[in-house]
Order: sequence, then structure tokens, then C-alpha cells
Amino acid sequence: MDDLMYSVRNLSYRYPDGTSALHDISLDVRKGEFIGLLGANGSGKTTLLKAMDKLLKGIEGEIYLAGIDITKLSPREIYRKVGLVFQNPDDQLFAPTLFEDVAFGPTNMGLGAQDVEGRVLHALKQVDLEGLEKKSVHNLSFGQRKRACIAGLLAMGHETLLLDEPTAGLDPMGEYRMMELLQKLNKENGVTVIMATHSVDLVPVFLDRLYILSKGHFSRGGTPEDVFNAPEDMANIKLRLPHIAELIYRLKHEDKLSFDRIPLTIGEARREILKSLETSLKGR
Amino acid sequence: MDDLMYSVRNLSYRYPDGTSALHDISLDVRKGEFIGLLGANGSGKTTLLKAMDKLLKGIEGEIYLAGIDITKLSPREIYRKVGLVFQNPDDQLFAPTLFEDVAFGPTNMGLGAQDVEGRVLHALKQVDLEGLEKKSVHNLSFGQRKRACIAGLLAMGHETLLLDEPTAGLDPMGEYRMMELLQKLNKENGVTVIMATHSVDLVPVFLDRLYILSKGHFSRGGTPEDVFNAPEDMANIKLRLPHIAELIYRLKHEDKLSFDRIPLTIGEARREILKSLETSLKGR
Amino acid sequence: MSAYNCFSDNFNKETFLSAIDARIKLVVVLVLIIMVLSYKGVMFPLSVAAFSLLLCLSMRVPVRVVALRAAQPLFIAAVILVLKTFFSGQEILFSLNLFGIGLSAHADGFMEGIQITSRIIGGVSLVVALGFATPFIEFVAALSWLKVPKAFIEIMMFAYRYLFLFLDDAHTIYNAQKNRLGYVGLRKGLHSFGVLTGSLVLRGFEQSQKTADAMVQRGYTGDMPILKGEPFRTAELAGAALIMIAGGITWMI
Amino acid sequence: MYSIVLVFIVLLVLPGSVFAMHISEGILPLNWAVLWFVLALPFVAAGIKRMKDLSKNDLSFKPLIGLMAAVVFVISLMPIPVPTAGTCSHPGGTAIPAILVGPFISVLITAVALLIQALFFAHGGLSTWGADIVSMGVVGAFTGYGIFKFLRRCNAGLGVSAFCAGLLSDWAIYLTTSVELASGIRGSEPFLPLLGKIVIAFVPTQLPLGIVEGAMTAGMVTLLYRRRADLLVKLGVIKQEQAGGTL
Ligand SMILES: Nc1ncnc2c1ncn2[C@@H]1O[C@H](COP(=O)(O)OP(=O)(O)OP(=O)(O)O)[C@@H](O)[C@H]1O
Ligand SMILES: Nc1ncnc2c1ncn2[C@@H]1O[C@H](COP(=O)(O)OP(=O)(O)OP(=O)(O)O)[C@@H](O)[C@H]1O
Ligand SMILES: [Mg+2]
Ligand SMILES: [Mg+2]
Repeated sequence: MDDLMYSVRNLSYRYPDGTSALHDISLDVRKGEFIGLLGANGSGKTTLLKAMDKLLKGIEGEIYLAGIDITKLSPREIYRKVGLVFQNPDDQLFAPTLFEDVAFGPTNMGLGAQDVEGRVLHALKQVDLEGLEKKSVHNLSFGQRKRACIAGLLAMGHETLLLDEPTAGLDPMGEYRMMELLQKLNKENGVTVIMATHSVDLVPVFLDRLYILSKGHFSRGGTPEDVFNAPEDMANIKLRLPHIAELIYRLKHEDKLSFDRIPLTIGEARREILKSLETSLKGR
Repeated sequence: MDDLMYSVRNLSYRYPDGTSALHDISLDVRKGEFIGLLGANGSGKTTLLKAMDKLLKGIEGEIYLAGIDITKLSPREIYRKVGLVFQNPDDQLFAPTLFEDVAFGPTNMGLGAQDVEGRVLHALKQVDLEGLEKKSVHNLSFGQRKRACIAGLLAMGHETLLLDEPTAGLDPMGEYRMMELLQKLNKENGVTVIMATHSVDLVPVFLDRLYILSKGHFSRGGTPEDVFNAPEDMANIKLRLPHIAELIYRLKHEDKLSFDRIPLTIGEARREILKSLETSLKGR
Repeated sequence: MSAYNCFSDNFNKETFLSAIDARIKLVVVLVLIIMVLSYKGVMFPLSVAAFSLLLCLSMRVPVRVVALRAAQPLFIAAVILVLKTFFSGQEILFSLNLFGIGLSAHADGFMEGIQITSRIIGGVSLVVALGFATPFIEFVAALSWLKVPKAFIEIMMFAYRYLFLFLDDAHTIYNAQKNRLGYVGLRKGLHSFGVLTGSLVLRGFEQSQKTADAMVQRGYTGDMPILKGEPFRTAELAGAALIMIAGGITWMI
Repeated sequence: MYSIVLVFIVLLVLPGSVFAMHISEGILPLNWAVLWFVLALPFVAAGIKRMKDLSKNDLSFKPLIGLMAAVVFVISLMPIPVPTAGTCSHPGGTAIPAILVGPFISVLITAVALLIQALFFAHGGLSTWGADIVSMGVVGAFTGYGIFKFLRRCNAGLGVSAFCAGLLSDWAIYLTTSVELASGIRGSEPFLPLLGKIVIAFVPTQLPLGIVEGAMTAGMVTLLYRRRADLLVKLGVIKQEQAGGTL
């Protein structure tokens, strides 16, 4: 299949201190997919993303990026194709000012000063940071730094984005807007997006497919519907249902209302509730 | 009133680089309350919490801790009463191993080795980090580090906790369990809790009262019901309704179902939906 | 990154060696080093080396790592050996002609060289084994028992905690600069090194302020608590005495 | 004689990393090891005392020194490619703290970094710790500090002074290391010719490395000056009225 963007084959990784963080992970991501990695704290999401960006030495197994074994690619070739946003913004920002930090990538790409400036301002606008260009990155609030990291990658226009909890620490509106932005990049520009996240409530609204990690193993995968359709063993993988799903689930099982399926988003839930209402009315 | 734990009077603060982060903030927190600070990224939550822990120099206005002006209190006296969990765990963890980091506080309180060990193990258990005692803090995952910070404070048994987004980066179950733990400390041990957070979905379930910050000003405050009852100007303060409230709000306004009030939690929503169903059935 | 990956602390496994009181290990190693340094001959240092390397293997430290660790000192040892053999001493052992340059090996020089080389091998293997067998924290506790000033130990603890962070930082900044062709040409290269160093120092400053805040808030008043050692275990003391006596006897032969 | 030196140089620089500035475990016989310890101790003790005095009123001072030690540790392990010799070598890094926090505390910082390196990295050693403190710590710090202060007094620019401090402290360290090495491996040989050989053997790596070290030191100070002049003022590196002006 040549529409595979990433293909990970039997990946295992052990940190130098002996922690075995990934076991025999295989996954395929097609071009233009929007994929989520979910799992408890310490389940290996960050490790997996780092491995996919070739930041770990000594992995077992293979990782193919657009069909090419990443061990054969130089860092430069990888960073041209793939951008990674780290979980902790402080690991990523290093230039003195916000402008310089975001400009760093485009400058690397050999763009002219004017082009660079255009891209930087556009990227900052996308993440709602206009007006802070001259501020020292160190003096931004946590959420602002998180946005800055993302702007730094947006300015480069990658075809694949690896995002380690891009919405953690963003305010509620910012979280939605960020997801909408990623969705737009994904749908309109065909950017492949792979993100680790803990926001189960947002997942079903935006993501095509999920992989669930548990203690370094894949515990399951599939569409959000598939994954959330076995609410019983969620606790094992430290997940919970989205609030909407939880509400309907309770209405169905505890209050004995009739629902055909458990909706995951507000829109679906509205439809399901109306339908259920209809049934009750008819049943009378 | 002498049951006031914190009383902030006309607090303003400007960072050395000229950013004016807080304007004329006043707030009162009674002993045993569970208070939330909400607000957009960069609205000043972290700055306010730091000011309340006397970590900022050159504030204007006054802050009273249990009736005493904090400028008159030594760091030692403050830390006896108040513990602050930083937003970024990397700013907080400093000892080489997890055990030592958590043991730092209790050891400084002059407890014996056995007592310290007992407290550390108990705190680690509370945040689900048993078994990682010997691990280097630098080698923990982000969520694990966040938990470690909280354990470090739990082990000290403060009567007041300031928490800067304690649940950011925790997995969905962890988030719930953390909130339940804080609630337990609050209800059973009478610990006063003041936390900054972006998790609007959790807020109504756990918090007594909210303060909303917007660009360094207080924009409003009150119980979760009060705050979420004006959904129209949420966007200005970069908030959104909890998902449950959003669902019912839409059902009410767009699908014209009858609801007396907008519930904020799953439990309330169940009751309201059943009631609404009843009404429709009767109405027929 | 390689520097980080071969850090001894990363290979501390739970073995019988890591369970032994760090104070005992430290004292035994120091005594053995003194014996190695004062020994005239090669037998003793080499047997100490063999002993230490066996210990490393028994701790399941990868051979590659031990080799990497010992590579630099071993190389120095080799150079010293060559240097001593060819450039000092009188008794000519043999001569050879290298690209028109006449060189003679000297027997007495060779002997002196071997002497130094064996000292290096013995000493290095001891320290390597100690590093692998002792977690940092226990080492610190042992130092404090040895009456190393507390202030020194505190600084060491801070340094140890943050050096991993800075190693990562240095690595990240370096790669970022390399991607931007920061090291092409002499001027740019020098400049990039300057910025890298400066950023690290700055990070050190800023982080230290945050660290101090975090510590004060948990009761820091200027002194770090340091783990207190437990009483010595007789079996371990006896074991240590045995090793030192065995060493002493070998030393005297 | 010339040919001998030539062969020696080839021997030294060809395969991989050469004599770093660290003297590794076992090179020094007991008497020399002890001597360098005795020389180093008073400086370390003075550093500890000074740090204790300074940290009385500033709780963030000890963490600062600890983190500086970590920074020096990292810097002194940075592999620097040395084109003339075709190898990598490491800078000393001592001039940096010397300029910022003074020579005595720098000795302490170096001692800490060296001990961790010896134990967990097998760079340097326990018995040669004293010797390494004397060369990298005492000599490196006092040279760097002295040069920097002297040039600043002569109104030299911040960057230039720092560059020279780094450069000369690097070279001073390597001269001292050569002396320590020569006396340690001398055996029955005469001391001076051996020292000569070692010094010359170091030249191809250390001459350019000194320049790199100078550039690092200068880069560090200028970066701090541009971004946190207030820190330089607080540490007494520059005066209040100099902050904000041009270099
Ligand atoms: N540098 C490291 N050295 C050793 N162990 C590590 C390191 N980084 C992570 N680990 C361990 O590896 C496991 C996986 O960590 P990872 O950071 O991938 O988790 P994660 O899924 O990203 O968790 P989180 O949700 O908290 O970010 C954890 O048990 C963690 O303690
Ligand atoms: N050290 C600093 N120096 C200068 N300005 C700062 C500093 N820290 C924060 N600021 C600025 O002060 C304002 C308030 O920041 P603060 O960190 O209190 O926000 P916050 O509400 O905690 O945001 P977040 O939700 O992102 O954590 C922001 O505009 C920020 O850019
Ligand atoms: Mg992670
Ligand atoms: Mg904040």
C-alpha cells in the first residue's frame, strides 16, 4: 500500500534505566488520517511519538515513513516531513522571543525574510497569540507557551504532524479552536495528524481513529464508536466515556429509557434523545 | 470575619517586563471552601496563585492569610500553612528520585525517618504512583510528574492548598480520582482548596465557588450555577458550558424541549431529562 | 543521546552488589585504589581489574557499555605504553624503521610503561565497578558519613538532578542549530557554540530561581536533608574485611 | 628529536578522543596523587566557606551554584570537533563560572562536576580528583577570572574580555595538566624533555580548542548581557550604569 504515511512494525523500546515502555507495537497510518493515541499516564504515548520522530536510540522493530525505513533517513529529511510538538512546551521553546522562536523553522527552510515574517504572523494568528511577538518565550503563561510550540510547527507547513497533547493547558475555547484548526489542516490541506490526548470528550468529535495504549501494549484500536462501545473495561485502561455518552448510558441502563445506540457527541445525543422521546410517546 | 482563610484586597501586579498581569483583584476565601479560578490562557491565574504564596516581589494591595498580612510572614510561616502545586511539574520537582522529592517536605518539618517514609508511601499511593519510588523524577512521564508534585504536597498535610491546574495532563480516570481526593481532603479534613483549572466539565461536580479572571480583572464569581447561567458571554472569557449543560441548552433552545433549568452534571441532567419526558407525556 | 545512555546510574540493577552498604563499597574501593597505586609490579593491579570486571559482568552491565567507559583511559594507557617503550629507557629491545625514522624499543622503558598501564587498568575498573554498583543517592549518603561537608554534598545533589535536564537541553539546542546549518563554517560554528553555552547558563539561572521557590515552599531553610545511613551489617563488614585482607595479601606477595 | 615528536603527534591525534583535560584514574602514583589533593583542598574549602556566606541571605544561591555545576558538567562533556587534529575533544568550561560567581566558588563547582564525572562517567578518577581540581578548577578559574577582571579594568569590551578569559584559561589548564601528567608518568625519565613532548603533543588539539572555549565564554556573556543584563549586574560582572548600553 503506498498511501501509508507511517507504518510501525513490532516496535519495542526500553529506556536506559530499564523501564520497558513499548512492547511489540504495530500501527499503520494512512495519508490524511486524523489519529488519536489514548492511554493512562505512563502508558507510552510520548515514547511512541518520540520513536516515530526518530528521537530515541536503540529501538527494536521498524518504523517506515512514507515507505522508507526511518533509520535510513537523516534528521533533516525527517524534520522536513514530520513535525513534533512536545508535551512540555519548555522542552521545545528556546529562542529569546516569541517571534524568533516561531521564525526558527521557516528560516531553516531557507525562506526569505519577508516570507518568514508572513508565515510567523499567520501562525501566531492561528493560535491566538497576535501582539505578543516581542515577548520573551520564558515570560509567557503556560497555555501561551503551548500555543507557541504549535505555532512554531504550523509556520513550517509539515505534511505530517505528531502532537503530544496539543490541547493540554489550553483554555476551554482554545481547546476547541485548536481542534478545529487541526481538523481544517487535516481536511483542507490533507495534513496527516497523529495526536496523543487525554480529552475523551473531544475525541469523538474530531478523530477518525484511535489507538489505545496500556502499559506499553496496544490494548485496542478503531473508530471512537468501536472503542467506547465497551464501557465495562474502560477502568482498566484508565479511560472513561465522554460525558455525553455517560449520560445516555445511564439513562439507558439505570433509567430504562430506550436508546438504540450510545451517542458520543452533542449532536448525536440530541437526535437520540428526540428519537427516544418519540418512541416513548408512541409506546403510550 | 475570622473564618476567612484568605483575603485579597485590591491586588495589582506588573511583571518586570511591563506586562500588567493583575488589576485590582479582591477575593475572600473562607476556611474549608473549595474554590476554582477559571479564565483564558494568560488571564492571570498563575500570577494570582503565586502572589498568594508570596512568591512575587512588588505586588500592590494586600493579602491576608488567616487574618495576617503575608508581607509580615516569613516563608517558613507561610509554607506551614499553605502549599502550592505549580502548573509545570518541572518547576517543582528537584530531588533526584521520586521518594526523595516527596520526602523533602516532611523531612523539613522535622519528622523522624519512619514517619517520613510512612507519609511518603501514603501520598504516593493516593496519587497512584506506588512502585516508582526509586525512579529518577526526570524519567517520569508528564502525568506521572504532575502526580508527583501533588504527592509532595499531600505528604505535608497543609491546611490550605493552592493548586495550579492539578489535573492537567492526567489521564481521564486520574483526573476524576484526583478531584475526588481533593474533595475528600476538603470535606473530611477541612482543607481549604483553591485551584486554577480549565476543566469546565469537572468544575460543577466538585467546586463550591468560582472566580473568573479575564485579562487580569475579575469578571465574575459565584457558584457554578450562577456562572454558567449566562451562556451568551462565555466566549468573551474563553469559557464554554460543560458538555452536559450544552446538550440540555440545545435541547431546550433548538429542539424546544421543556426544561426548567440547565443542569450542569450528569446526575442533574438525568433528573431533568426524566422530568421533561414526564411533562411531554402528560402534555399529550 | 550517547552521553546520557552510558551514565552508570542507568544500569543500576537490583543485584547483591547494589544492596551492599555504599559506605562499605566506597571504603573498600578507596583502599584497593591506594594499594593499586602503591604497588610495584603488574600482578596486583591486573588481578584487581579482573575481579572488578567480573563484578560488572555479574551485574549484567552490557559489555559494550563497560568497554565504552574504559575506552578512553585504555587508550591513554596504550599511548603511555608506546611512549615509554620507544622514547625512554636505555636497554634496546629491538629497533625498527618506520618511513625512514629509526625507532628503538627499550626494555626498561617498556617495563615502566607496563607498570603505569596496569595501574590505570586496575584503578579504572575499580571505579567503573563502583559506579555501576552504587546508586547516586547512596553514594551521597556514604560521602556524608565520610564527613564530606554538607554544603558540598548539597551542591552535588543539585548538580546531579539537573545535569540530565541540561544534557537533554544541550542536545535539543544543538540539533536545532544543526538543522539550521548553524555549524557550517568556522565563524558560524563558533557563534553557535557561544549561543548554546549561553542558553544553557541562562536556563541554569532561571531554573535555579524556580527550584528555590519550589523548595522554600516545602520548607527549605537553607539546608537539604540528607539520608541518614543505617547501622552497618556485620556480614557486610566481615565481607569487606575479607576482601581487603585478601587484597593486602596479594599486594604483599 | 623532531621526528620523534612527529611520530608522537600522529600517535596521539589519530584514533578517536585523545587526552582530554581529565587525568584518568591510575595515571598518578600515590605520592603525586596525594600531593595534588593537598594542594586542592584549601581552595575547595575556601569555596565552600564563601558559598555558605553568600547563601545566608539568599536561599536561591545554593540551587544556583548546583545548577551551574550541572551546566559546567554538560559543557565539559560537549564533544567539540577539532579540525586540525581530526578528533573531538572537550572544553574545560571553568572560565564561565569564574566570570559569573568568582574563582573560589568556581573551584567548588568544578570539584563537584569532576566527582560526578569520575564516578558515573569514568572521566577523570577518584585518586586523580585532586590533580584534576588543581588544573581544571584552581588554575582554570583563577586564570579566567584574573584575565577577565584585568581586561575589564583596562576598559576592554565584555565580549573580548570573556573571549580572552576562556582562551587563556583553557591553555593554562592544559599546561597544568601536562605538568601533572609528566610528573606522574615520568618514572626514571628526566622531567623537562617529557613535559616538552606532552605539551607539543597537545598543541594541535588544544590551540584550536582554546579558541572554541573563548568563543563559548564570550557567547555566554553576550547572550546574558542581551537577555538578562540584570543578572550580570546582580552578580557584579558589570555595573548598573553599564546595563542597557552597548558592549
Ligand atoms: N527518560 C525516561 N527514562 C526512563 N523511563 C522513562 C523515561 N520517560 C518515560 N519513562 C517511563 O516510560 C513509561 C512511558 O512513558 P511515556 O512518557 O511514554 O508515557 P505517556 O503515555 O506519555 O504518559 P503521560 O500521559 O503521563 O504523558 C512510563 O512508565 C515512564 O515512567
Ligand atoms: N514571568 C513573566 N514575565 C512577564 N510576563 C509574564 C510572566 N509570566 C506571565 N506573564 C504574563 O502575564 C499574564 C498572566 O500570566 P499567567 O501565567 O498568570 O496566566 P494564566 O492565567 O496562568 O494562563 P494559563 O492558563 O496559560 O496558565 C500573561 O499575559 C503572561 O504573558
Ligand atoms: Mg506523555
Ligand atoms: Mg497558568
